[in-house]
Order: sequence, then C-alpha cells, then structure tokens
Amino acid sequence: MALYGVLLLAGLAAPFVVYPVLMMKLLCFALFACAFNLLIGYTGLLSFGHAAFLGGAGYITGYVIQSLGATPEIGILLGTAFAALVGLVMGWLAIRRTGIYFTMITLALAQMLFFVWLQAPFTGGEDGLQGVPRGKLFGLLSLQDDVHLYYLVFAIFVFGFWLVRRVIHSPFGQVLQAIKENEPRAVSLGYDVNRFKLLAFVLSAALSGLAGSTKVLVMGFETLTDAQWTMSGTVVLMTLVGGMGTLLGPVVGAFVIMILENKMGEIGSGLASVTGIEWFNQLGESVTIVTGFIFVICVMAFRRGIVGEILVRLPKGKSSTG
Amino acid sequence: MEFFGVPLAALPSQLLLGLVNGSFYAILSLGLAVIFGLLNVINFSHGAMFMLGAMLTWMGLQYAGAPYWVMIFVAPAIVGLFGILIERLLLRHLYKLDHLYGLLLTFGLVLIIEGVFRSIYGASGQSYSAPEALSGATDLGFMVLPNYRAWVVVASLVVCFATWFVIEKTKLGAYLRAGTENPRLVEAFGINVPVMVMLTYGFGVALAAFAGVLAAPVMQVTPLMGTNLIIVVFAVVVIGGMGSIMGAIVTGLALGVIEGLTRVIYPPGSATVVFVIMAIVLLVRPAGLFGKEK
Amino acid sequence: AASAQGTGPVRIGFITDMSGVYADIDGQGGGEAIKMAVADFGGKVLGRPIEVVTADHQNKADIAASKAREWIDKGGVTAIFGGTNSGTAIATAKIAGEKKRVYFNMGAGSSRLTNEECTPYTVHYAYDTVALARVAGKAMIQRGDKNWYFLTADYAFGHSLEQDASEIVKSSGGKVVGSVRHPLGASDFSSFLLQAQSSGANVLALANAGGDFVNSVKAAKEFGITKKMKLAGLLVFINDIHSLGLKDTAGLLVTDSWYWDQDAESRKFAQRFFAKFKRMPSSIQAADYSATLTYLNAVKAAGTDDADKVMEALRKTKINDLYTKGGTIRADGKMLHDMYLMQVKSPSESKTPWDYYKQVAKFSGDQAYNSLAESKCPLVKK
Amino acid sequence: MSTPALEITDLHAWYGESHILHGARLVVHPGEVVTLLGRNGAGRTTTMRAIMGLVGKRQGSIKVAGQETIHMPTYKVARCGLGYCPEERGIFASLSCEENLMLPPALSGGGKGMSVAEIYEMFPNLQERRHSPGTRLSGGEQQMLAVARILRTGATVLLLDEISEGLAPVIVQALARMIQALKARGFTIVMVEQNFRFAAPLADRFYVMEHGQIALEFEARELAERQTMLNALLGV
Amino acid sequence: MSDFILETEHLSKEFKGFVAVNDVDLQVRRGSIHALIGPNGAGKTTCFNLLTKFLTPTRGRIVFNGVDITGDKPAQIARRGVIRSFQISAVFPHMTVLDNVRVALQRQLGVSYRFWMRDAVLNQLNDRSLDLLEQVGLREFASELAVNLPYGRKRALEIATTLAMEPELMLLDEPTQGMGHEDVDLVTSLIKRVSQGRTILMVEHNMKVIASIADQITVLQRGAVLAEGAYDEVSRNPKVMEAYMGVEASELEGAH
Ligand SMILES: Nc1ncnc2c1ncn2[C@@H]1O[C@H](COP(=O)(O)OP(=O)(O)OP(=O)(O)O)[C@@H](O)[C@H]1O
Ligand SMILES: Nc1ncnc2c1ncn2[C@@H]1O[C@H](COP(=O)(O)OP(=O)(O)OP(=O)(O)O)[C@@H](O)[C@H]1O
Ligand SMILES: [Mg+2]
Ligand SMILES: [Mg+2]
Repeated sequence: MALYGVLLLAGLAAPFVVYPVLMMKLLCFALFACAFNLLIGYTGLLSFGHAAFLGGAGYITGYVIQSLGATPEIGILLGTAFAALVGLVMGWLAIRRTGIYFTMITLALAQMLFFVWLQAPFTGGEDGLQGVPRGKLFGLLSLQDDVHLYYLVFAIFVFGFWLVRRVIHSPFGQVLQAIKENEPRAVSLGYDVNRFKLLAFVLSAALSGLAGSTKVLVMGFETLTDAQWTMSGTVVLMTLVGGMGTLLGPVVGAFVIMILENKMGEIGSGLASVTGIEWFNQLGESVTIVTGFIFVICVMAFRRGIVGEILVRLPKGKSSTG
Repeated sequence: MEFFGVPLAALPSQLLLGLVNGSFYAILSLGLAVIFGLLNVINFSHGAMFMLGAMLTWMGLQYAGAPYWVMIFVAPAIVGLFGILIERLLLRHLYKLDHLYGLLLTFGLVLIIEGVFRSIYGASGQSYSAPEALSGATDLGFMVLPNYRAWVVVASLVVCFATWFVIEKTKLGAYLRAGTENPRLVEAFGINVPVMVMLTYGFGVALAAFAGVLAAPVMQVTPLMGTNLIIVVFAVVVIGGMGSIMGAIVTGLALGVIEGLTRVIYPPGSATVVFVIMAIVLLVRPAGLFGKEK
Repeated sequence: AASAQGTGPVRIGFITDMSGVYADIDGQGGGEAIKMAVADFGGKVLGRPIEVVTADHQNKADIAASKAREWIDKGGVTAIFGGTNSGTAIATAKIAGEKKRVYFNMGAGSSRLTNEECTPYTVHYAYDTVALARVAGKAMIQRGDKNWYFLTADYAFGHSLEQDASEIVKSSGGKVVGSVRHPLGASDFSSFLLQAQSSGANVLALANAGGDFVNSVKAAKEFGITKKMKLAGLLVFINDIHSLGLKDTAGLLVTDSWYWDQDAESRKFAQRFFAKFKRMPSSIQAADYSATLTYLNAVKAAGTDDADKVMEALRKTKINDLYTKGGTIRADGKMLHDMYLMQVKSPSESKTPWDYYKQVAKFSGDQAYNSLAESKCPLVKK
Repeated sequence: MSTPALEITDLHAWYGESHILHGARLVVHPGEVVTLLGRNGAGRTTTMRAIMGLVGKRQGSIKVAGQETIHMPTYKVARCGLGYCPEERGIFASLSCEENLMLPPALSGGGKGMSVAEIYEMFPNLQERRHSPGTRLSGGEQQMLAVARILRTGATVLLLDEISEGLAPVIVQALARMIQALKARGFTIVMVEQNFRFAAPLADRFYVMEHGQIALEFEARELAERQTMLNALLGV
Repeated sequence: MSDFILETEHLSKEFKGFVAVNDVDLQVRRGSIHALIGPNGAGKTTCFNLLTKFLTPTRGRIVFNGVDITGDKPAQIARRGVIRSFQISAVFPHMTVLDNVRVALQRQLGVSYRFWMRDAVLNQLNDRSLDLLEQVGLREFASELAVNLPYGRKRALEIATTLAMEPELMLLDEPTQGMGHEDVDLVTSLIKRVSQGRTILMVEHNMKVIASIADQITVLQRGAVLAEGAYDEVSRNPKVMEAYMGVEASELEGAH
C-alpha cells in the first residue's frame, strides 16, 4: 500500500520533473501492458493480437474527434467501446482453441484488421490519421496545455490500473485462477469456462482500447504502427520484461521498453563515449536487434521479469503489491 | 461464359497460379507442423528461416559463385545446422516450461536474425534470376506457364509427400509420433530422443529454407520477405489443424488456390481471405479441418 | 526553449528511417549527405558552428514526433530535416509548425504535406506523388502510349498515385482501360498481371513501391508481360533497379527527380558518396545534400536562424546546385524543380556499375507539380 | 554369487526442489522377482523413475549387470536391458494399439523377447482392439498394453509399477500367472505393488519403502513372521 | 416422482462400429450406493461419460429425476446436480484447500461474473466451506496449498468440492484407484458418510470396497448388463465369477 502511495505522489509530481508528453505516452503504454497482463498473467492466454485493440480504438477515437467533432471524453468512450466490441468478436472466435492455437488465431485476426485499417479511406493509409485536436474536456476544460492533459491521462491510467487490480481480486478473478489451474475440473464444477475467458478477453481488449484512445489524444495522430503485429509483440515484451502476473510488472516493463525504443540512440552513443567502443554508436540503428536480444534473454534466464524477481527476493507477505 | 465474373478461360490459369503459391504455404506449414509435433513449439522464426534460405541462395551466387542447383541443397543444409544450433543452445532449455515460451523465444530470434541481415544487406533486396535450365515458359494452351513456376509445384509436392510418407508410414515416423506425446517415455524405451528432437527441428527449418530457395527467383530477396508470409501460414495452420501432416499439405495447397481465385474475383479481399476462411473454419470446426483436438 | 535562437550552434535535426525498409534510399546515406553539405558549406554560418543530430524513427510516427518535440524544446534544434514515410513526415511537420521551426522533407511522397496538412514552415523538397504521376502520364502519352492499365497498391498512397495519373492520362488524350488493386506486401503478383495482360492496354503503370514494385516487375518479366506492354514505375528509386538487376528491368520507364549520372556536378557528388557507401546516392539523398545547402544559405541571407525570417529568405531564393537548377519554394511549401522520365538501360547499354538510366523526357517544375490554384493549402491566398 | 542384475546404493533423487529419495539401496539378482512395498508417496515410483533416469536429478550408484548407469542418459540406461512399465501407463494416442505394442525397439543388451502371438494369447483384448488408437482402449486394456509392450523388446530386467492397478480380478490373476511364466523364462522383475495379496505369492524378496528410504527388507519365507511389522508399516 | 433418481433406456455407444455400451437399462435408486463393475473394457467409464455427456450416446435416453437430460451439455448436467469425479485426482493445485472448496460454492452465490466486486464477498462462504472440510477430515489443512496434500487427501478434497455442489447424484470413477490401504479405508468410509441424503454411482475394481458399501451392483460385460443385484447375490453368480471375479474371487475379496 505504502508503495502505491509513493507511486501516486510520483505520478502527480511527474509533469514538473519529466517531459509531460513523453510521460503521457509512457502511461498509455503502461496501461496497455496492464490490460495485456490481465489476460496472460491471470488466464494464461497469450494474445498476439492486442495491437488490434490499441490501433482500432485509436483510429475510431481519432476519427470521431476529428471528423465528427466529438469531445475528447466521447471519443475515448467510443474508442474503448469499439475495442471491447472487437475483443468480443475476436475472443469469441479465438477462445475456441487454447494454447498456441489461441495465440496464432489472435495474431491472424489482428493482421486481418490491420489490412482493414490500411485500406479504409479515413485512416489515410501510411500517411496516418493526422491532426487530431485535443479539444475541450466535456466541452469546457481545454486540453491544449500539456499539464492539463497529463492529469487527465494520469487519472485514466490510475482508473485502469485500479480496475485490473480489482478484477484480479474479485469473485470473477477467483474463477479465472481456478480455470487456469485445472480447466476440466472447473467445467465439472459447472462453470462455463469459455464465457469466463471471453469476459476476461473483452475486459483486456477494452482497457487496451482505452490506452489507444488516450494515446491518440496525446499524440494528435494515429498511424498503422499501433495496429501492426510488431506492436502486439512489443506489448508482450513489456509484460515479459516487467513480470507476467504481477500488477506493477507491466508498468515497469512498459517504461523500460519505451525508453529503450525512444532513447536507444542516446544510450548507444552514451555507452560508446563511456566504454570507448565505437560499435555502440550503431545501437541507435539496431533497435530491433536489441529488442530481440532482450526477448531471448528474458525467455531464457529471466522469466519472472523485473518485478517478479524483486518479489521472490522480498520477505513473504509484502508480495501483496505484486 | 463467366464464373464469379471471371472469364472461364482465365480460370484454369488462375487455379494453376494459386497452386504455385499453395506449394509455398504447404512446405512452410508442413515444417511448422513437424516441429510443433515433436517440440510443441510454434516456430515463429519459420519466416526468418525461409528468408535465410533465399538470402543464402543469393549469397552463394554472389560470393561463392555457387549456382542455384548447388544452393538448393546447401542452403537448407546450412539453415538446418543453424536450426540444430538454436535447438541445442536455446530451445532445449524450454521444453519443461509452458509452450508459450518457445513461441516467445523464436519471436525474439526473428527480430535478431532479420535485424542483423537488414543492417548488413539493407532492406531493398537483392536480384536473383531463375537458373538457365528453368528459364523460359511453356505454352499450355490456356496459359503460358513459366517453367520455373512449374518446377516450384513439382519440387514442393515431391518434398511434401516424401515427408508425409516418412512420418506416417515408417518406424522412424512412429518414434516421432510417440515422441510427440511423451518423449521421456520413448527415451525410456532406449530411443535417443534428444538427438531425434534436435534433428527434427533442423529438418523443419530446413524445409522452410528449401521454400526460401524456391522463392528466391520469384520473390524479392530481402531480409523482410518472411515476415508477412508467416502470419498467413499461421492462419493456414489453424485452418488445417496440427493434427496431421497430410492436413498441413492439403490445406496449404487448397488455400493457395482459394487465395489465387480471390485475386481475380475480388482483388481487395485477397489479403484477408485466408483469415476470413480461418474464422469460418473456427466456427464450424474449431479443431481445424484435420485437427485431432478433443 | 527559444534559447537556440540567435546564439549557440545552428543545429539541424535529421530524422528518418535508418533501419527499416527505406533505410537504403535515405537513412544513414541521407545523414551523410547532410554532413557532406555542412562540410562543403564550411561548417560555420553567421560565425556559429553547424551541428547535425540524427535519429532513427523506425517508421513510427510516435517516435518521430516525440523526437522532434524533444529536439526543439530541449535540444535547441533550429531546423528539422525529415526523411521517408509520409506518416512520420506529416506528424513531424505539424510539430515543427506548432513550435515554429523550419521543416524540410525529402523522403516522403504524400502531397498532403503541401495541401491539407501544410504549415508555414514546411518545405517539401524532393518530390510528391502528384508530380510523379503527372510526369509519367504526360511523357508516355506524348510518346504515343495511350492505353493504360494500373496495378495499384491497395491503400491511400497507391490510390492517389493511380488517381493523379489517370487524370493526366485522360486529360491528355489517353485512356485508362482498367486497373487492379493488390494488397500491400502481396506474396505473388502473377494473377494480377494476367488480368492486366488480358486487358489489351499497352502501358502497365505500377502504382506501388518498394518490395511490391520489385515483385511485380519480376513477375511481369517472368510471364512475358514486358513483351506486350510497356512498364511504367510511378515511384521507383535507383536502389530498386539495382536490386532487380537490368536483366529484369531493361526498358522500364520511371520518373525521378534526380539521377547521379545526369551531369558532371552530380557525378562528382555521387563518387564521393559511393566512396563511403559502395552504392550510388538516390535522388532523396541528393535532395538531402541540396536541402542542407539551401537552408544554410537562407540562414546566411536572413542573418538569423529565426524560422519566419529564414522561410522568408527561402521563398526568395532560386536554388541552383547539383540537385536542381532554378528551383523555387512556393507559398504552400512545395519546392518546384525539374522532374525526369528515365528509361532503364539494357544490360548491353550499361557500361559501368550503376549505369542504369537514360533520360527520355524532362519537365520543368511548374509542368510537373500541381499549380498553386489547385493547392488545398489554406496558406495560399486565392 | 553372480553379479546382481540391478544394484542400487545410496540413491538420492529430486523433483525440482523437492528431495524425494534419501539414500535408497536395493539389490536384485538375475531371475529374481522383487517387490517394493510402501504407502502412497513413499517413493517407489520415484525409485523406478530414478533407475530410468526420469527424475529431475539423481545421485548415488545404480549398477545394471555390474555397469554403472547413474551418469547415463535415459536411452542408454534402457539399452542396458531394462524394460519399464510406468505407473501412468503411457499409451500413445497417435499410435494404434498394435503400433504401441511394436514401438519399443528390440534391445541389443537384452535376450529373447516374447512373440506377438504369445502376447495376444495372453491378452485377448489387445488383439481384438488392435487397430483402435492407443488411448481409446479402456483403462485396463491400456494397462495390459503397457505391460505387453516391454515383453517384446527382450529386456531382461522388468520394472513394473502397479501393473495390477485398475484391473479386473480375472485379469489380475492372469497377470500373476504371467509373472510366474516370465520368472520361469529367467526374467528379472522389480514390481511396485499396492495389492499385497497379488504380490505376496510371486515375489522372492520384499523391500518396504518409507520416506524415500528402504525401511525393511526380507525374504518370501519370512513373510509370516514379518506380518505384524508390515501391518504397522503399510496398514494392511 | 419415481424412486429411481436416474434411469437409462437402451443406452448405447458405438465407436466406429465397435459397440462399447450396448443397450444398457440402468436404474439407480434414490439414496442408494450403486456400484458398476465389470471386466476391463466392459464400458463402465464410457457409461459415465455418457451420463455426464462427455460423450453423446449413439442410442437411448437418460432420465434424471423424471427429466430427460439426454440433450443437455456437461455444464448443464452439473448444474442439475449430477457431479462426477475423475479417475485421476482433480484439484486446483496452487489454491489453498479452503479456496478449492470456495470456488465450488461460489457458483450458487451467482456473483461469479462480477469482476468489479471485492472477493471479500466470498468470505460469507468460509463457514460452509470449513464444515465441508470437516466432513472429509481436512479442516486443519484449510490454509494448505492443495499440491502439498498427500494423494489420499487430495482425493478427499476433491470429494469435498464435489459435495460443495450439493450433488443429488455423485458419479465416482474408481475412487480408490492407486491408494494405499489406509487411504482406501479413509475414502470408503468417507463415501459411506457422504452418501447420506445423496445417491452415489461408482465404478470400482476393489471388491472389498464394493462389498462393504454398495447396496446395489450392476455388472457390465462387453457393454451389456450381465447381472444385477446385491453384492452376495452377484458375487455368487457363476457368470460373473467366470467373467470378472475369477475362480479365486472369494479369496481375492479379502485381498484389498
Ligand atoms: N513430478 C513430481 N514433482 C514433485 N513431487 C513429486 C512428483 N512426483 C511425485 N512426487 C512426490 O514424491 C513422493 C513420492 O512419490 P512416488 O510416486 O514415488 O510415491 P509412490 O511410492 O509411487 O506412491 P504412489 O505411487 O502409490 O502414489 C510423493 O510425496 C509425491 O508427492
Ligand atoms: N473413444 C473411444 N473410441 C473407441 N473405443 C473406445 C473409446 N472409449 C472406449 N472405447 C472402448 O470401449 C470399451 C469400453 O471402454 P471403458 O473405458 O468404458 O471400459 P471400462 O469399463 O472403463 O474399463 P476399465 O475398468 O479398464 O476402465 C473398451 O473396449 C474401449 O477400448
Ligand atoms: Mg507410484
Ligand atoms: Mg475405466
């Protein structure tokens, strides 16, 4: 609990210390990762199609705000709803298979949506959906000011995080765990496991959507990057690095990966100047390679992720934060 | 005389072209199926191995002057060895864990392999043209079929069915199938399973590489050529279901043809048709057309 | 943030795709071209050192935008040079516009940069899809190739290429007999090509780019399409030709804004570039070089790096260098310059490595680009 | 006295973290039938799995016909002439009943195995269901198959884990006769049994396991006087 | 309502021509312990699979409490109060013993889809859970993780969770399989205990168990009913002896 308090304060103070826009972007991805983690961490379902929700919600929100002049909150609402809907359909199909099949199906369906976005007229293809205004919250409070927007984003993130936590510690969460542990037994206890999985999937999708919608507001545009399968991979990596099945893990993971992606160049040249090894200067141009290595290392040696590792080292009991 | 707005005359040629693509799908999904069978790993890096096959073919000619006919054996061999290395050093340590880790690992490998090749050879691709013996085309009456495409179909069919025969009809195949279920026990019968697994992975990726070699003259040879393809192949695998080897082959070919037809009937849909079919199959037959899941 | 203005070094931020699909046509080569220009300029302007910072946006608009913001707010960057990929370009242009910094774009083709999305600070330097389409259209019609069939990448970029070209074809007396749309990154083009073949057109216009373009050309060759039809690539870079090889591309018609072998000056530049990268510069990389000089001259002329003043100066100057002769920058930010229709040489014609093109037609900037009247840019007072 | 067919000294075994066997020892002479008794979780299955090298980690010494196998990979151990019938039967779903039967290769290290005909004679069900997928067989049929499978290979030392489990009394009796037959043919047999009555008349010697150690060892003839102690240990 | 809780009529199952269950008319009397025995491959497990719809019958109908449930789905049947235990022990390994039972109880509460609710609401189930654990003698293990229980106790826990569903009819497939004698006795008496006010249908090869608790026995052979009746009746039936118990049957009884 104390930890959460500290984090909350840190979050509130952040915009005066860190660059607000970067911070907002980080929060969006953190929320995205948390949503993803809700699925992998607590139902054991590995989705490789979560980009569909991030991107999809992004496009919808961007579109209704820009072309239909909706207010931000409406935009976000619609975006999230859309993601939930996509989640419902996608889940409904994918849940029919388990394990690796589930993964491949989500991947394939997301790819299908990617082509839809690519070809749809309003998304602007590779130009992207550009110039989405931040508008006025409830038609009143202008979000032009980064700090205003920041607190909105922060509030949204906190809400999302709280929701994930609640879901896990709810009667529903209990059943999810039971299903994860021994599915046939859960069936024989009279639970319709697929409906539980589906609900979990939809929740995860909706929250991912929320992240996507918020992100559009922050960045002011939506591009195919968010809907591409590589994005689905990125969120997996974030969760893996931070620690699957831990509450804070995804947040940490998201921060680490995002900072890597944005600052690889600096990091590289930094290392180069420190170590004097020229090669590091190329790091900036080899983000994918580095990401790949992180993936491999995590899978081989570091499966608990950062937070997971910390938790196992902590004395028992405190792990409630995990 | 028309068929979904396709002049009937054009139909056979389009079917044939579909078959050509189908044979790529077939080999790739076959490789995936074989690997999945014994290792329970969905080899995400399959596309990268496909790319390696093609790149090696080009490099062979570029740096060693090795012609197509040499590389068609050498490239898969090299990739196979590379696969064996991966299995030894990495995959091997994941079998005890949830299968998902295998997928994640191979995904990481994709990023590395493609990234490395891209930073060395760039993304704009290399030129490679079909061997003399296969250049030119044959007039089949209803169409002019480039000889090379014909070769692709023949070669892949031969490879596919050879593989099918070994796995379904031989003792070795029985070991493979048994190992698929309970490797430890099979080992307890005195069969050297670790080596079997290693070779299987090697063989699986070699298949991918073989497809890559076949693709080199007809597709742009670039470090990224595998990525999009593999996702479609995943869909193919879901449609076919991992149940049977034959399933992988047949589905691969069939979907190639269907996709081909869509290119004529409704071109904008050709990118998504496979995924749509996947969705439909999931509705009516969740286990996939040839799937053997409870 | 304005600290950069007036004092300290003049800092150019160059952001493009350094690792992705466009890395070859711009990427590090582009960065190098810029540095060469800075060196040739003397490394100083207004007595202040010139610095170049580069970044890889990995084709992600997010990253491009964040970088631009950061550079401007914290990095004291006075001008941003943007490379390939329209998505990143437009995103960056908006930031630059918002924060009052000069933004040059070389790599991106989208004409939106100087229409819907135009800002007072954008200079769209190298080419846009409209120009490519028009040049190809006009030139080929003039050469008597009147019946067109389009093989179009099925997304915004392809659509606009096809549309712009069709308009020109129709308006200059040709006709479009049909078109087929293929998905981005299609694995196989043969079935699309057979449809084109049966159309009876004599021009097959390829309204696609990169891998798609390369694969369609390969297949076209394989299926003997090239015997019956003339292939016209609407967006082709010399690197594509290189990766296809002359065997498959001989006779192909392409539009481009610059060719390394077009005159002595460009040859000289090209050799220097080749020495570093073992390949000849693309038109974009040449544009990167040229744009840098143009910018620095403007700063010199304006006597400050203040964006408004620099833009003023830019609009006054005529650009004369290895990239273009008499190029001018218009109110909507478009840089008008000559465009060329080139034909790919046959292996026998090609004497030296990278000796790929022969020029078949040349169009002056105002023939090639859309007119101010047509521009959808609100800045253009009509 | 000839070299023991199987000699285990100070055997330790782990599943992951948990240390299951604590220095078990066991000697089986050629042609002997030895039974491992013990409560659930005593570690008998683990002992067998440890012999085959199927546990997470093992330590100590396991000699098969005088040859040390502790450091061998599983498949090499098997090739020393061991036939293992696991507790969970391990029938392969993707193989037909007959393919299951034919799967284990003949062991170079081993002697004469039983012929398929003999096996079908012993287990008529198997012949009847020969073409249906392995796991489609009933629980008991699978058990029969699991045993039959290793009789073919010519393994001389058989490790049988709870083979009478879940079998109808008639079949159990058949199995009893089979064991006697195998013994007559000179097979060496190590059985894990819950079903004491089944094991009693067959075994030459008994080991009783407790908490991963051998708590008691005695000859068949001592059975009577050990009865009370056994009751204490097993709660028979 | 008839005093038969479960009846089957002409129940049959074929697998590609092979008849596993052949025209079986079962009648299970309410409140009794009914045993299903027979040689291996007789079709016992298949019967169970049919009754719980893990398999669909080729022919025949299943009537539960006078209602035809032949068309129901497994989950539906479970909700009707027909609960089945598996041949291998089925618990939720990494949940505490208490939670194992609570998850089972939770369904009746009807809050299982309420993802916005605190799980504190489930505490109201603790008492109920604890006295179920009491019944199977696991109360003191309430806070243990299920994995750490020894085999017999896992079985007991499974039965406790099964009880939590307030089953009218429990189907137990070889409940004592793979158990040491202690556990066998423990479970046997447990079954006897929980049979109060319930009906139990069980498959068992252990004659001792059958003898001690079964009220009614149905012997299957080759999918068809061979004999029916009380234990001593059936066990003396020569056909049964020959087909199942074998000559030494009487001796074997004592065996387990
Ligand atoms: N895979 C495993 N992982 C961790 N612990 C295990 C595993 N298998 C068995 N154990 C534990 O090892 C101990 C011995 O198990 P083992 O199977 O050898 O007992 P056993 O004597 O065969 O009894 P039975 O077979 O009747 O259950 C038990 O406490 C069991 O819980
Ligand atoms: N899915 C199936 N496909 C084909 N045959 C099957 C299938 N399931 C069971 N059988 C066959 O039906 C017969 C009855 O099987 P079942 O499992 O009901 O026997 P059982 O009475 O439970 O025997 P046991 O006491 O050994 O468990 C067996 O011969 C078995 O081979
Ligand atoms: Mg055991
Ligand atoms: Mg059974």
